[in-house]
Amino acid sequence: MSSPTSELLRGLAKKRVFWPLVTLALLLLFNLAFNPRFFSITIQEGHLYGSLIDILNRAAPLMIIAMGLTLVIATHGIDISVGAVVAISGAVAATMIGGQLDLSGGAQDATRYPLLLVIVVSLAVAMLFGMWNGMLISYFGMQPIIATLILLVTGRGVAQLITEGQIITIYYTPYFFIGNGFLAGLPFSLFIVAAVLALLLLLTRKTALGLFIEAVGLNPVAARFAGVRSRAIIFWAYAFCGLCAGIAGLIVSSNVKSADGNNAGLLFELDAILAVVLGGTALNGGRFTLVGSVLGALIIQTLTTTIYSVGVPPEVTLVVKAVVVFLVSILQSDKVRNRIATLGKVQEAL
Amino acid sequence: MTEAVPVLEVKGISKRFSGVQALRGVDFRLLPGEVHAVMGQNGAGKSTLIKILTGVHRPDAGRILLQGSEIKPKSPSEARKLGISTVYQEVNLCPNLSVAENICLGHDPSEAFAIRWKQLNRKAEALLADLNIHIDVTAPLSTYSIAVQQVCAIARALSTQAKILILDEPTSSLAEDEVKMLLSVMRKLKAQGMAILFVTHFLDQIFEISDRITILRNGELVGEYPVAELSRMELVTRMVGREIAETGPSRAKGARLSPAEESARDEAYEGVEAPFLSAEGLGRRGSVQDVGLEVKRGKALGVGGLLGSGRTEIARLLFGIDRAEEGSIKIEGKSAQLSSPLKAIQHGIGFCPEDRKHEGIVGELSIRENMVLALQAKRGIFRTLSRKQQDELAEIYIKALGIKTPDAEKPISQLSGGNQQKVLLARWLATNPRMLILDEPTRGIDVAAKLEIMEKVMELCDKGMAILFISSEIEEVLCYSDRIAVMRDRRKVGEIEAGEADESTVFKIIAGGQA
Amino acid sequence: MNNGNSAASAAAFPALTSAHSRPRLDPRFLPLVVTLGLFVAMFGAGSVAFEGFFSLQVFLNLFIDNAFLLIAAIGMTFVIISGGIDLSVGSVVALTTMVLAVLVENRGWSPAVVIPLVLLMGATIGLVHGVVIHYFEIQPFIVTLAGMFLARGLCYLISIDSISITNPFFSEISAVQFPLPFDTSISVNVVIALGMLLVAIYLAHYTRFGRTLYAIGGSEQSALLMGLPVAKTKILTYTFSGFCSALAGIAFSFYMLSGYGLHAQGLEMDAIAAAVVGGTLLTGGSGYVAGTLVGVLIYGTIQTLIMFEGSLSSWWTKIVIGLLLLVFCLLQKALGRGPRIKGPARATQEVNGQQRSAPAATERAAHVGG
Amino acid sequence: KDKIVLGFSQVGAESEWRTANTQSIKDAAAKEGITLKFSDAQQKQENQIKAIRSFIAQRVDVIAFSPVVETGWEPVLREAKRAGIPVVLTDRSVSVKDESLWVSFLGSDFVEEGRRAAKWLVDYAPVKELAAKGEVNIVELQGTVGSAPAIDRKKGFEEILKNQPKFKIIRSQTGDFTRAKGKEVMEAFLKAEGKKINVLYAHNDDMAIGAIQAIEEAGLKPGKDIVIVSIDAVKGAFEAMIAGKLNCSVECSPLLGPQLMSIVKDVVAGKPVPRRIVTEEGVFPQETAAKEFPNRKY
Ligand SMILES: Nc1ncnc2c1ncn2[C@@H]1O[C@H](COP(=O)(O)OP(=O)(O)OP(=O)(O)O)[C@@H](O)[C@H]1O
Ligand SMILES: Nc1ncnc2c1ncn2[C@@H]1O[C@H](COP(=O)(O)OP(=O)(O)OP(=O)(O)O)[C@@H](O)[C@H]1O
Ligand SMILES: [Mg+2]
Ligand SMILES: [Mg+2]
Repeated sequence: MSSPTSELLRGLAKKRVFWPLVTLALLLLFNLAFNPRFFSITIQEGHLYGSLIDILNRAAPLMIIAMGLTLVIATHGIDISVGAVVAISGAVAATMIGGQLDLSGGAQDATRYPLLLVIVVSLAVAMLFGMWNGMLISYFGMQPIIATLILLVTGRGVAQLITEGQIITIYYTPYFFIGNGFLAGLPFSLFIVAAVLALLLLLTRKTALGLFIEAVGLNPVAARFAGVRSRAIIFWAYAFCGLCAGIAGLIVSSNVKSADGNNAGLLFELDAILAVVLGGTALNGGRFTLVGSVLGALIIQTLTTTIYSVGVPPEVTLVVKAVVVFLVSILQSDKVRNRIATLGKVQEAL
Repeated sequence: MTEAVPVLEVKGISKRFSGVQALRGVDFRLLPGEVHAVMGQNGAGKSTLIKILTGVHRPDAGRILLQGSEIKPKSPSEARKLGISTVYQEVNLCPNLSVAENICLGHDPSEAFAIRWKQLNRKAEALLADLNIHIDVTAPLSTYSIAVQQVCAIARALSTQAKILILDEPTSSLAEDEVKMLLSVMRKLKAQGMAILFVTHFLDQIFEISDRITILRNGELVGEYPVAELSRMELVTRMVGREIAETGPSRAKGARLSPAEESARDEAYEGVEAPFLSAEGLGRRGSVQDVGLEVKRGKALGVGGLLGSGRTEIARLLFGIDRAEEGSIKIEGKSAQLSSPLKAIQHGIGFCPEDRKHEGIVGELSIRENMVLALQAKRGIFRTLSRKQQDELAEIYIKALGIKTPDAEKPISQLSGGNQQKVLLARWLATNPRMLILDEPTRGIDVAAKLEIMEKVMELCDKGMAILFISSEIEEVLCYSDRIAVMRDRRKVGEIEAGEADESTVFKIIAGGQA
Repeated sequence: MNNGNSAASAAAFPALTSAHSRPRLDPRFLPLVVTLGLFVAMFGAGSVAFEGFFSLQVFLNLFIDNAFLLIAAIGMTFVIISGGIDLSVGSVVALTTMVLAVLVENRGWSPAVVIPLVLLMGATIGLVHGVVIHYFEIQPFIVTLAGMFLARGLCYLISIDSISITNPFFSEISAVQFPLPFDTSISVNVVIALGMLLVAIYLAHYTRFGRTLYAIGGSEQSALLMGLPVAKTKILTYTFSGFCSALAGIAFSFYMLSGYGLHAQGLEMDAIAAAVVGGTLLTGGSGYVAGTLVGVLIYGTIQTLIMFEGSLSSWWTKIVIGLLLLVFCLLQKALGRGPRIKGPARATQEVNGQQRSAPAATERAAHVGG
Repeated sequence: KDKIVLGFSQVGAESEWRTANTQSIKDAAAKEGITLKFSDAQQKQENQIKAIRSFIAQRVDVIAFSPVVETGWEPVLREAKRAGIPVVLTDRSVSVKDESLWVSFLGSDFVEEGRRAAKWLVDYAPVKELAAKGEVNIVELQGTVGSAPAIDRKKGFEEILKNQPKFKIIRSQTGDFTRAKGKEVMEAFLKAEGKKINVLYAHNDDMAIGAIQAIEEAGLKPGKDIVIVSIDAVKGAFEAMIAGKLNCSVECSPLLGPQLMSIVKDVVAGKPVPRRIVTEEGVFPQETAAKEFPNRKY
């Protein structure tokens, strides 16, 4: 006998994004138990303010990168250079804006180039680096991990070259809107995330792109034999991933109002890959879920924020993180789920 | 008739996959020293039965008895230790390992402490030699064609001292010669008392070698019969559940169409002088040399030849997978650059490759997605087929080709082998091609389905499609082609009208007789 | 037709033997040879460009300075060949140094007890990884990433400070130098690493375990259906990698005489890079342990070149490392593939007396890149 | 006589401070006519060891380096000694049993920096007032877990506060020495502790600058509602102080170049050099910032 709710639950459980959602909910509930104020959202200076908003805002760069990386991973590739590209795009933007502190006290609210140009150029540079990866991988047949490792190393150098090893502080207020601004009470960066997500969903679910990416990721030979232009698809996946990293770079640099060639986006690649995998996309390529990756990024950020706000001592942080990652992945393992499902069935039968 | 004690006995086995009852209460027994054929249409449950016997799947119900005592194999390695040696339907070997390793790895005494490579290689060579294959066994398996790989899989199964040998469609890619060799090996083993479970869709082979036949239909047992008591007709009828003709009408003049229809067809293309595709002096280093072909609208050109004679390579050149280094290709009289499969598709060519698993299906994608892939690629990314169109397409072809599946969203890897092949055919039919290259299209397809498929193809051919038909079965080539190009040593050595030829004519050309 | 065929196969035999007797390079070793050649070229270039570069000691320093990397990379190579990955390598090295330091220094345990203990610890960590990866079917990336966090975290739990190892056994071992001709020498670590290399080559190429490893990397599904012990082998592989990490950690302790939670950061990436540069495919199923040695040497040479250069700023250092790696990989690709396209070294076999070539294989190999 | 060859192994370029340090050494070497072999270790001790070994192979006259950590130098320094190459330490010392392995150590004292920050804080008038009324709640942004400056700056700070019962460190978390992390952690602190926080102690200026942004976004006034003290005294900190958002920065000078070169020349010339040279460092409260700013080089 099955009630409509359990039927509904079972239907939901089949969806890829179900388990990441459950995980996220559990993490949030845990927080609530620890800190009743966690969910409180107040209005401050005309916008929403609270831990949840922090999480969303802070996770924005990661969500965007995770989406780009999802496409790459779906083609059975990997891109570990995203962190370096984040640094590069931030560095380009900061140098283009330029500016210096006015000794009279106030900041010089000016930019050397129009903001739009700054954004377009930084994104174009980021995308170029993505295309560079794509070219090495799809046309020169290099292994993705090596090709992007080269950029991981070189890219940091390039970013530091641009900033000359300094942290470039940005004083131009309009630029801050990208990472700090609020629109309709919500962080502006969330609208960027939404836009990227909508664009990608449209591209991959309403056109054949999604099908082609999955086919290339699962069986490139068969895909080519069926007329799919595997190389072009792989190339553009990396290019797009670079673009996403570029967007994230702008958000990050705008958020901290400075560009740091060495530290911006450090280890982002690990977090982003983790986000994609927690979201339910396999590293072996093929089936992918963008919404899942976004949820994965949220899970990671929630975990980080939780660690800070619960007051875990820094020495223990990594152990906590390890345990949570471990538990989450066990929860998401098909094996365990099937076990749970059969248990459920037995109970229902009783 | 004295009944020996069965070595292997299966009682009331049932197995359900999501949405499909693959087996329902099936009984089966295997006597020592017999060759026991399991017959059934695509998706009847043969492979599932085998996978249960060898521990790949766990049955939902039922018991397996090995020499009277119950066993519950949990993995193929366990089954192997129990003395059950298996060749699975798709070639399930490791492409990156050498042929010798694929044959001997895991059970050879020469590996005990440190692998003695020389000994291992020699053993593999000897096993292959028994099957009349002489190749460099130190080369990776992937360098060989699917047929050779199949022989390797057989050699692997033979290399263990097993009580029971299970062969799931071992001959689907093999040419007559290798088949003969295999059958003689089977006879030898049988004489030594080994029990053999044999699955194939070739009726000739069944009647040549097997002692008894178990027939499955839709996962249920139809019955077990001594082979002598069953005529071919009866066998097919029991398998399919209705009467059908065993071989379709040949393409030979007058056999399919009435003379009037035939002349009407020929007239329709009279005005167009150029053949759909013509190739001249095609060649590529390490591949075929100096091949000239003409594939005409509304005609089927067969390609005959022995294993490795270069048939597949022609197909690859014509489909833009490999680029020809010499020679030229003309499509409808205009010279064409076929630099990629996509180009070929845009010219209206379709290609069913012989290596279904690696070159054909995208295993984890659904049936629908596999079907629309080529059409969608042809249309490009942005002229997307709506979900509704896709569903309709899938539905049409599932029905038209009789694909056995609960719905179109099932991953194609979960279909039975024959049904996968049908999906691939549907993929190409959906692109509405003007020329179709079929490389061993009937591989692993049951008699009834073969008829249906070829009937469908011939129908399209009559409507003006050009066909290039490659098959290891000369008989089939003769039957379904208008003209036949004969290959030997990677060269075309002759071309004949199918209607005027029989098998011996073809073999004569292969053997180096007149062109 | 039978006639034609048996004639052909009769002809095949002499052809086969003649192919064997010809001293021709096995095409599968070509990439390895190319890689080795490029290493020699690179070292040669350094010798021409920098004074003092061309010396035996500089060459030996490559081994001395990278012994622990080599050991870790060997374990990584095994894991990659099986189609997996192990991100915990660096942190297990750190944890090993930490545990060693604490037990030997603060607790005063004997190295004779502690060394086997940490090896066991490393192997156990690997074992747990393997079991979780196999039985829960969780992606290796995630499991070993969690392991990476955990091992690093445990380091900090033990102590966030670095701990000097002053135990006489350790300082003596680290001081031992095996003299070689021309007034040069190597350290104990080099001997350990090379010993491990030999063991690994034996394991990979002369044992059932090793070959099963390759089989799993080629196709896990097929390996399972071939009746190979997939579960056992996979778990053993991660155990082996954990063991190698612990051994690398011990070598690290000899190298530095200290235990520290921030040791060996990012070593896993270096190990992966060394394996991949040495010709191992990240998709699994193909690669050589010996190649990993060359990969490590190349990595070391690139670093040495930059140190001898001695005028690069920090960022140019990164850029140049990346570019050298890039040039190397491109050359490796171009040279390693070139002859195969042209024909002579192409995989050619005899099937019933007829020559065949390998488009299918090239197809697959070409895809590996993407 | 030939030019002196100095092999210098730098930790990396992980911060502005480090970049200034590198620049100072490069400039000084060029000025003094010393050939500098510079090698960047990208924050890895093993790379520094490799670099030192390659310096030995290149037979440089003097080796100098800024150790990543104190421990783990014994074996390679022994090799240097055997090769007869004197070693000078900059920025941070090493712990080795055999003290003859290095000749001189030039650099700042991280523990002392922590102490100075605490001392300034305890004496700062508004904080004194607070302490008189009740407790002073401090949040701490630590550097990278396990790194020497993080450990020592924490140690020095706590050492002084031990005797000050009114001062409580209520939260301490790592901000990895970066602005982004500093901001993120501070955000979380503000959500969890709200207005309770009186003082922020950051192990470097960058984290403080990040945290300032978080404080502003929370609607509080950095420098007034929350007193902020940090370490390094880089340019950015002065900017913040001039804007009244940072209260004090304790100097940790990276400009070691000139001093290092003179030591190197002395060592080569065989003159005796002091074992320990502490760099001159100041404490810069907000009030002095505007005056000092034009003098800052980094
Ligand atoms: N792993 C699986 N998951 C779901 N369904 C499966 C799976 N394996 C087989 N099936 C289904 O079980 C049925 C029986 O398949 P099976 O492979 O046994 O057929 P078969 O008799 O071997 O056919 P063929 O002659 O085409 O090889 C088919 O409908 C198939 O789709
Ligand atoms: N030793 C080999 N090296 C490279 N490729 C090989 C080798 N053996 C077979 N192949 C490939 O396998 C496929 C089949 O070969 P080919 O086209 O020569 O044979 P065929 O006439 O189609 O015969 P069949 O398909 O029955 O084997 C081709 O793609 C061929 O290149
Ligand atoms: Mg089957
Ligand atoms: Mg073929």
